[in-house]
Amino acid sequence: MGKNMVFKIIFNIFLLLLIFPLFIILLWSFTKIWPWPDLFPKAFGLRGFQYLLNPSNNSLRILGLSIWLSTVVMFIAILISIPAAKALGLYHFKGKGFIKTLILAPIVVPTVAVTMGIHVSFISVGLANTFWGVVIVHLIPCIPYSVRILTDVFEIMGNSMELQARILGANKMQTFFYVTLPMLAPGLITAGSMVFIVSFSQYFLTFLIGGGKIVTFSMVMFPFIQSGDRMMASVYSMVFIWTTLLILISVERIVKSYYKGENYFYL
Amino acid sequence: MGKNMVFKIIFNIFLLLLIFPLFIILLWSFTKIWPWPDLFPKAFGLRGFQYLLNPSNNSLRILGLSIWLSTVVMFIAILISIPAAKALGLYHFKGKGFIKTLILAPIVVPTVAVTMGIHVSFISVGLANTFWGVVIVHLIPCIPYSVRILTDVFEIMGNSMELQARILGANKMQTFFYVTLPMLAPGLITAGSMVFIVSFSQYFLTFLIGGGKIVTFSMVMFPFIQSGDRMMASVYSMVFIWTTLLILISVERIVKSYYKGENYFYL
Amino acid sequence: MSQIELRNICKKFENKRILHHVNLLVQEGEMISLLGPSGCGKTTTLKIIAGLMEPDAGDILFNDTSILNIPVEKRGAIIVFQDYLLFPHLTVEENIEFGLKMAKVKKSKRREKVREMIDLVQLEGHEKKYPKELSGGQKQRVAIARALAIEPKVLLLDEPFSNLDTRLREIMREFICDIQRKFKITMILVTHDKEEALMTSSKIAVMLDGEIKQFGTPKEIYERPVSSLVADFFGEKNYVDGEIKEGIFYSIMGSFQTGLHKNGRVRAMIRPEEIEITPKGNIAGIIKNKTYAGEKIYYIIDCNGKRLKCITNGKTFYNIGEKINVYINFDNIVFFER
Amino acid sequence: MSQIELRNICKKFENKRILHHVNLLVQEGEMISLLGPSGCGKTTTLKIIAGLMEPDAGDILFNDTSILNIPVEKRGAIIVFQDYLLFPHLTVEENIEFGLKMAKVKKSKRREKVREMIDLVQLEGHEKKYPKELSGGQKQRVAIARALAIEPKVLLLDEPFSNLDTRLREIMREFICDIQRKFKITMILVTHDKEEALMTSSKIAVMLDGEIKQFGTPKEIYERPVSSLVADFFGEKNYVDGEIKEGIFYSIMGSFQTGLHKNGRVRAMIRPEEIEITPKGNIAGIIKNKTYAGEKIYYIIDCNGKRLKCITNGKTFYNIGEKINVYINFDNIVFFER
Amino acid sequence: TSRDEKPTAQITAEDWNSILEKAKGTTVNFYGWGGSQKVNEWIDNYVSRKLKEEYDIILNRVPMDIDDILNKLLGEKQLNSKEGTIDIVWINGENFFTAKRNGLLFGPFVDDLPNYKKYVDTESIEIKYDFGFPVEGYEAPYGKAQLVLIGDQAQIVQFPRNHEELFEMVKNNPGKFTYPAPPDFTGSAFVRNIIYDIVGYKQFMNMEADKQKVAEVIKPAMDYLKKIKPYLWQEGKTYPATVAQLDNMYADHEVFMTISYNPNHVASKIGTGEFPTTSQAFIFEKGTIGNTHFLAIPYNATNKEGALVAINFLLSPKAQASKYDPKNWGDLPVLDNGKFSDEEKKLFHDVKLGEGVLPQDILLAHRLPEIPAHLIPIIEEIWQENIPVEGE
Ligand SMILES: Nc1ncnc2c1ncn2[C@@H]1O[C@H](COP(=O)(O)OP(=O)(O)OP(=O)(O)O)[C@@H](O)[C@H]1O
Ligand SMILES: Nc1ncnc2c1ncn2[C@@H]1O[C@H](COP(=O)(O)OP(=O)(O)OP(=O)(O)O)[C@@H](O)[C@H]1O
Ligand SMILES: [Mg+2]
Ligand SMILES: [Mg+2]
Repeated sequence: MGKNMVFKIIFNIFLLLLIFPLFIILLWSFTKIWPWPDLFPKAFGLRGFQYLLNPSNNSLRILGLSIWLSTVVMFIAILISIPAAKALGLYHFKGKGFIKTLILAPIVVPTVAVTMGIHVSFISVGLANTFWGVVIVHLIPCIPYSVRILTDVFEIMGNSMELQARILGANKMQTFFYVTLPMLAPGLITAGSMVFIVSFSQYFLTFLIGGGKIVTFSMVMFPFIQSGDRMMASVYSMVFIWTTLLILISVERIVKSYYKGENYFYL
Repeated sequence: MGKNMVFKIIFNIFLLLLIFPLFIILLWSFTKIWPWPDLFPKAFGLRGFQYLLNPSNNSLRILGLSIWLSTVVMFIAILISIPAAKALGLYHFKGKGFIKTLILAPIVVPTVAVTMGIHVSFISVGLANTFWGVVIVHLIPCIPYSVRILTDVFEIMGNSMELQARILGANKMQTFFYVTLPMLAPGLITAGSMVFIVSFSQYFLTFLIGGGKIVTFSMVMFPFIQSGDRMMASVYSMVFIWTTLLILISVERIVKSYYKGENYFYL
Repeated sequence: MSQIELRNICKKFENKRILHHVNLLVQEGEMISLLGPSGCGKTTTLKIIAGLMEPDAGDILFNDTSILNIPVEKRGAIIVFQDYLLFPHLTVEENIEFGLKMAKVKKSKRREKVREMIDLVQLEGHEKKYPKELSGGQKQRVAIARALAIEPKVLLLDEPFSNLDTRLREIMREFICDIQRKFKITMILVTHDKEEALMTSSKIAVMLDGEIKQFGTPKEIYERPVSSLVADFFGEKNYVDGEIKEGIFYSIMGSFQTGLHKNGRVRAMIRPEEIEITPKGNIAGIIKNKTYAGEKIYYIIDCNGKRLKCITNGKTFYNIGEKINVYINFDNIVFFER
Repeated sequence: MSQIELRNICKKFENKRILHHVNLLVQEGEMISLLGPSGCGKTTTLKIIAGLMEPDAGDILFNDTSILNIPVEKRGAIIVFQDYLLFPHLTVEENIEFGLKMAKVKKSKRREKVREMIDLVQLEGHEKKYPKELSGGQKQRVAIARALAIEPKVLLLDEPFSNLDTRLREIMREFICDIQRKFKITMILVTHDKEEALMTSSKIAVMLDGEIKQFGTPKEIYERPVSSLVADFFGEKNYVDGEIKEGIFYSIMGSFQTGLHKNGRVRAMIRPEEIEITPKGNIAGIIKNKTYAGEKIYYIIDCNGKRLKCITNGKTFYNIGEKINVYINFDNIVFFER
Repeated sequence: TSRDEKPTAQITAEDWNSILEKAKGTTVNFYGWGGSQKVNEWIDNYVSRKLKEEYDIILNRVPMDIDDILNKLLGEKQLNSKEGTIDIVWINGENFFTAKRNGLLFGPFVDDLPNYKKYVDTESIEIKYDFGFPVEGYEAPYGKAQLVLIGDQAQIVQFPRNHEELFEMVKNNPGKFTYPAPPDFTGSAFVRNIIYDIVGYKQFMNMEADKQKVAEVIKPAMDYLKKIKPYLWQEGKTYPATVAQLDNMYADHEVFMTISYNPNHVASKIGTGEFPTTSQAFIFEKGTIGNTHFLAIPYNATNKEGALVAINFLLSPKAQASKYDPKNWGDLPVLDNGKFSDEEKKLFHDVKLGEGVLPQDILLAHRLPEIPAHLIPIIEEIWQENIPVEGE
């Protein structure tokens, strides 16, 4: 029991470390004055939320668009990643380790360096300044995350269950939907969450390809953070974080409820 | 066999998509003039590499420091993540899904918003402008990645093997080193790689906490990218990418060779 | 070298009770078998003893000391699981070596022991393979070798021979019994092979529905089962309902003199091998079915409308439809009250 | 409703040959058993038939048509694996329903079939459980039910009863045989239980070292094994080396008249159950060891320095050290040339 | 050379009315920094509304940093894409120079704007040059900024009038002052201002980019900064990385002074409640650095007419006065006072100066020109070498 207590304490400290910053941000989003050594703000205000909710600057509409955009990116990224991850996870071929690393390159390649070329090509195929252009460009830094994570899952999971399904008469599609997908569930949630976050936070790529036609929430948030207006930065961060968390939690819930039981993997 | 061909073709296209941008960057790093519709550069030059290799601007020393810093961050992040991921992956408790999502918050919380407070606290405990200060601040956006990835691995893997080890007389330490760690290997490589990349690419946090005292490669690279000097940007990106890839490949190799067989998980 | 005692162990899964006041006392160095139908709670019992699960109630004592709070690795009770649980990242050799390595045995000694175990489980040539490259029986043998290598005080075997062929199974069984005797290991064997249980163990516990229904020597269990459920555990039986009055058993098949002195409605349990087909038999019957099984032949005989299963040695043959006589010695028959 | 033919199937793993020119012809609707020591290649053979592995050489024909290029799901050959491979994310019910769902059977029909299967494998009350909540035997039953639910043309069973208790095992066995006969399923059963093989199958294939050494009816295999290795497969035997001269077998145990007319150095195979302990016996011996096994008793008898294993029914007892006579009918003895 | 490439000469030929006509019902995309709530609100509310009412133009503000805008335009230029999304871009300094040199801008256009000709002092150095770069009609002035120091009157009795007084004050109040480390824009400007205060500014105006030469000239200033270092916040071991951070430290009372390149900053911060109401802007006797920010039209703007109309509106006394109002933004006007009618003068006169803000005339009287852009990185480098940050 003593062991359990230690675990609980550590766990709660951990939790606190996670929640504390969010709490501070929440506090700041209402704070007018908070002199240095004071433990609590001296004066509160609603300037930030008033601005956010003011229809003239479209913040909420932009938020909606961003959620939609990142959700689309999430789905497409997952769709592309599953076959790629499966090939990497299950088949053996020379240079596999190298390719598994290379796949991370798009995260590393400082987006700017690549976008030099990308922007030009997007203009030439008419994707610049369009929703789908932004979706495609978001996929670049997102896919490495989902591919790598799902590769791991495939590696550990193997394909014995898929084979079993085939034996029982399932064709490829059925195998995919009834076996592969549900068994991937935990990996899908993680990969999907990360893709959503990476896409939702994309700032530069959206600027470049969206060209101001596609404006996302991080684009309106970032300047406030940079300018050091703590109240505004906090209000936007708050909305940003909670939106993301809410969406990720719904993703988790939906996937879990769709595939019922959790942790059915191990003994 | 026809199926195999299709697979091979898709695979090679995929590979090309990964390698092509790297190749373009390589080309740019030697390119003086490359007028738009031309397929190849018109004039080459070595200005970029001359600058990079010029000892007076310390680029290589900085590169070394960056690698060291990110490696340290990688190890610490992994060390912290394993127990956290284990708790999340194996134990059942209320609100687990929520916490698994919450753990991603530090990626979402725009680092800047948090750093508002962090910088001041770091200064007051004397961590600002120090190596360890930078390491600690890098851990913030890195740990969510490693925790989530390892959580998945733990979830799928279960703890039956650990229990088996305990039954055979292994104490906790032994179980960890002889069973948990090697079985985590694929997840460790992915998590480690991502942490390394995220840390290696950190720009703003390093700038803020390093205070110019701790200068990393991304800090010297970024201005070139921003200023649009494509040759310099490409040279630095090149070095950046290849360093990362080399290190990740070594990580992969080392882990794999240490834990021998690959893909021993499935039937 | 440990006495094991289970006291009133209870265990529920999701409010379905699995173990219900299980009591069991295994003496130091004794080897007992735990028998029971699939799903009755055998594995659960072993897991609780080894410390992989906590009981909801009750206590476990090793040498009269409660071990509930002792961590798994200190209990010294080794389980060989039904599903092996070999370390997938270690070779056969390394799997077998594992326990020794954990106990910090010297390398040269470890090597020697591993060699020895590999010889005993007949896995020469497979030392460097990973578990996924082994056949079912090979995996099972590695699991056994891994457990035996550390010479445990308490050994819990969960159907350890289920995937081995007859020959190997006999070899392994003998080998384990040898070791058990030599090192005075306290051992609990879960098996579905009644012969295995009867032959190897000094006592047998029959578990049904999470309770231990009978615990006794093989002879006791075989010859004096406390209920037909327990008896069924040792092969299919014939049950004939009837009534005993003054020592005579009246039934559909006729009336027979017994050695009993009680009265009342009873059910006679007649083992298939207790029915002898012989011209001298006291009951007439017709062969209804016949199954060849090598050294023996199974017959189904209709006696007055009651179908009896009967096992004979493979030396004499009767054809389906043939009229025969059977002899049953009712002196040895077990009667259960109804 | 398929004839299966294996033609010269070869398979290597990492340059170690596992299957070596395996030939096998299973008639439509026939049920055969595949026997062999652990690690001989039984599972590999089944996997190749089902299409989970490609053979290195050779061909597989269903109804005289090569199926090597037919994908797994079109072959209609269902395997029940040694390690079950239940879908971890589906409940018992859903696992059993899986094949039907894939075949797009109507929901109401599926329901009905699942109910029926669950009843047959006796898993009522466990329908909603996930595989990890099942005991070993329960998992095995789900695997069997899942395979049978789709009424396959070809059924490959890899030790399907290994984790079931005797009673269940008999029930399941009978049940499978019924279905097999009813739907004329072509079936290959891998088992380690010789009785199971002898009783259920119309033919038995004995596989050793990746080769099929003998393929024949149970009676043929049991009574006329082609080698002692094959014979060993049906329990431990006594082997007595000697020489036959003009019909008389000379050995350490004495000389005996046989029905044979050949000469030469031979090895006599004497089954333990062919040795009868009887005062009328023609060989003198001393009881050396005795093991109780319920309905039978195992003795080890020393006859002139040759130790013989002997099985008797459990009705008469002899003590260790007792001098007895044994009778062996050498007319029925199998001799192998040496 | 950009002059030769002047893309659309025909627009200039049209008369203003037809431009107005063409602009009707169109949308103008205004790209620029979006980090200030007040600025955003002023554009979204006042400018937007007025343009709609008076010209039937919809203004769409897009918050985008100038670096990103330039990258975007460079990419489009490479393809010579004619269909840009930006109609107006908020720009100045080196970015303007880059844009102009790469032919990213449309122009010259300022002479087409009636309000430019009517109200702007076209000969003023601040209008003709932008950080030393000739404007040549490729950008129209938008507003003026000037470096000011901001102090808390509750804590400072007498604001320092030059660098020596600053030193005295800081020495007497150790730890209560600091400045953002260059290359932070404001921090860098503060260092330049100290240099001006110590060695004067004229010599820099046409100095070449020779590090040794510059180092020699500014040595006294560097010595001063070294001297003051131990009395700074955290004993000068570390500096705030951005001016935003310094502002926040000031707001939190950790320091008693902050710096801003926007003379009205103090008022808006008091307005939002972040700064104490006792805050007051002040400048040195010798003056402080000022610059002008501009509006330009990208070469590929699809609604150049709308852009011209919008820019013209922004150059109207009405708009400039509204912008000058600290309640709205508080940015210094770019129009020439001498060209106003009385009515127009009144517009500015009626603007109630924000709390703590210096009046426009005082500022204009103490305004020093910016150093040529190419010298700035050199000075920043020298600062970094001389005033080391301490750490491990
Ligand atoms: N995690 C669980 N959740 C719910 N029920 C469980 C769980 N684990 C086991 N059970 C149930 O507990 C009962 C006993 O399981 P146990 O594994 O002990 O059986 P067993 O006697 O070993 O059977 P077998 O001979 O088939 O291996 C079974 O009915 C099983 O379904
Ligand atoms: N992936 C593999 N790599 C190398 N060897 C393998 C691999 N899979 C199986 N083998 C070997 O092939 C042989 C045959 O295996 P198989 O599983 O067919 O045996 P089996 O007859 O089913 O045995 P059992 O009765 O023990 O299940 C074994 O010796 C095994 O070690
Ligand atoms: Mg069990
Ligand atoms: Mg097998």
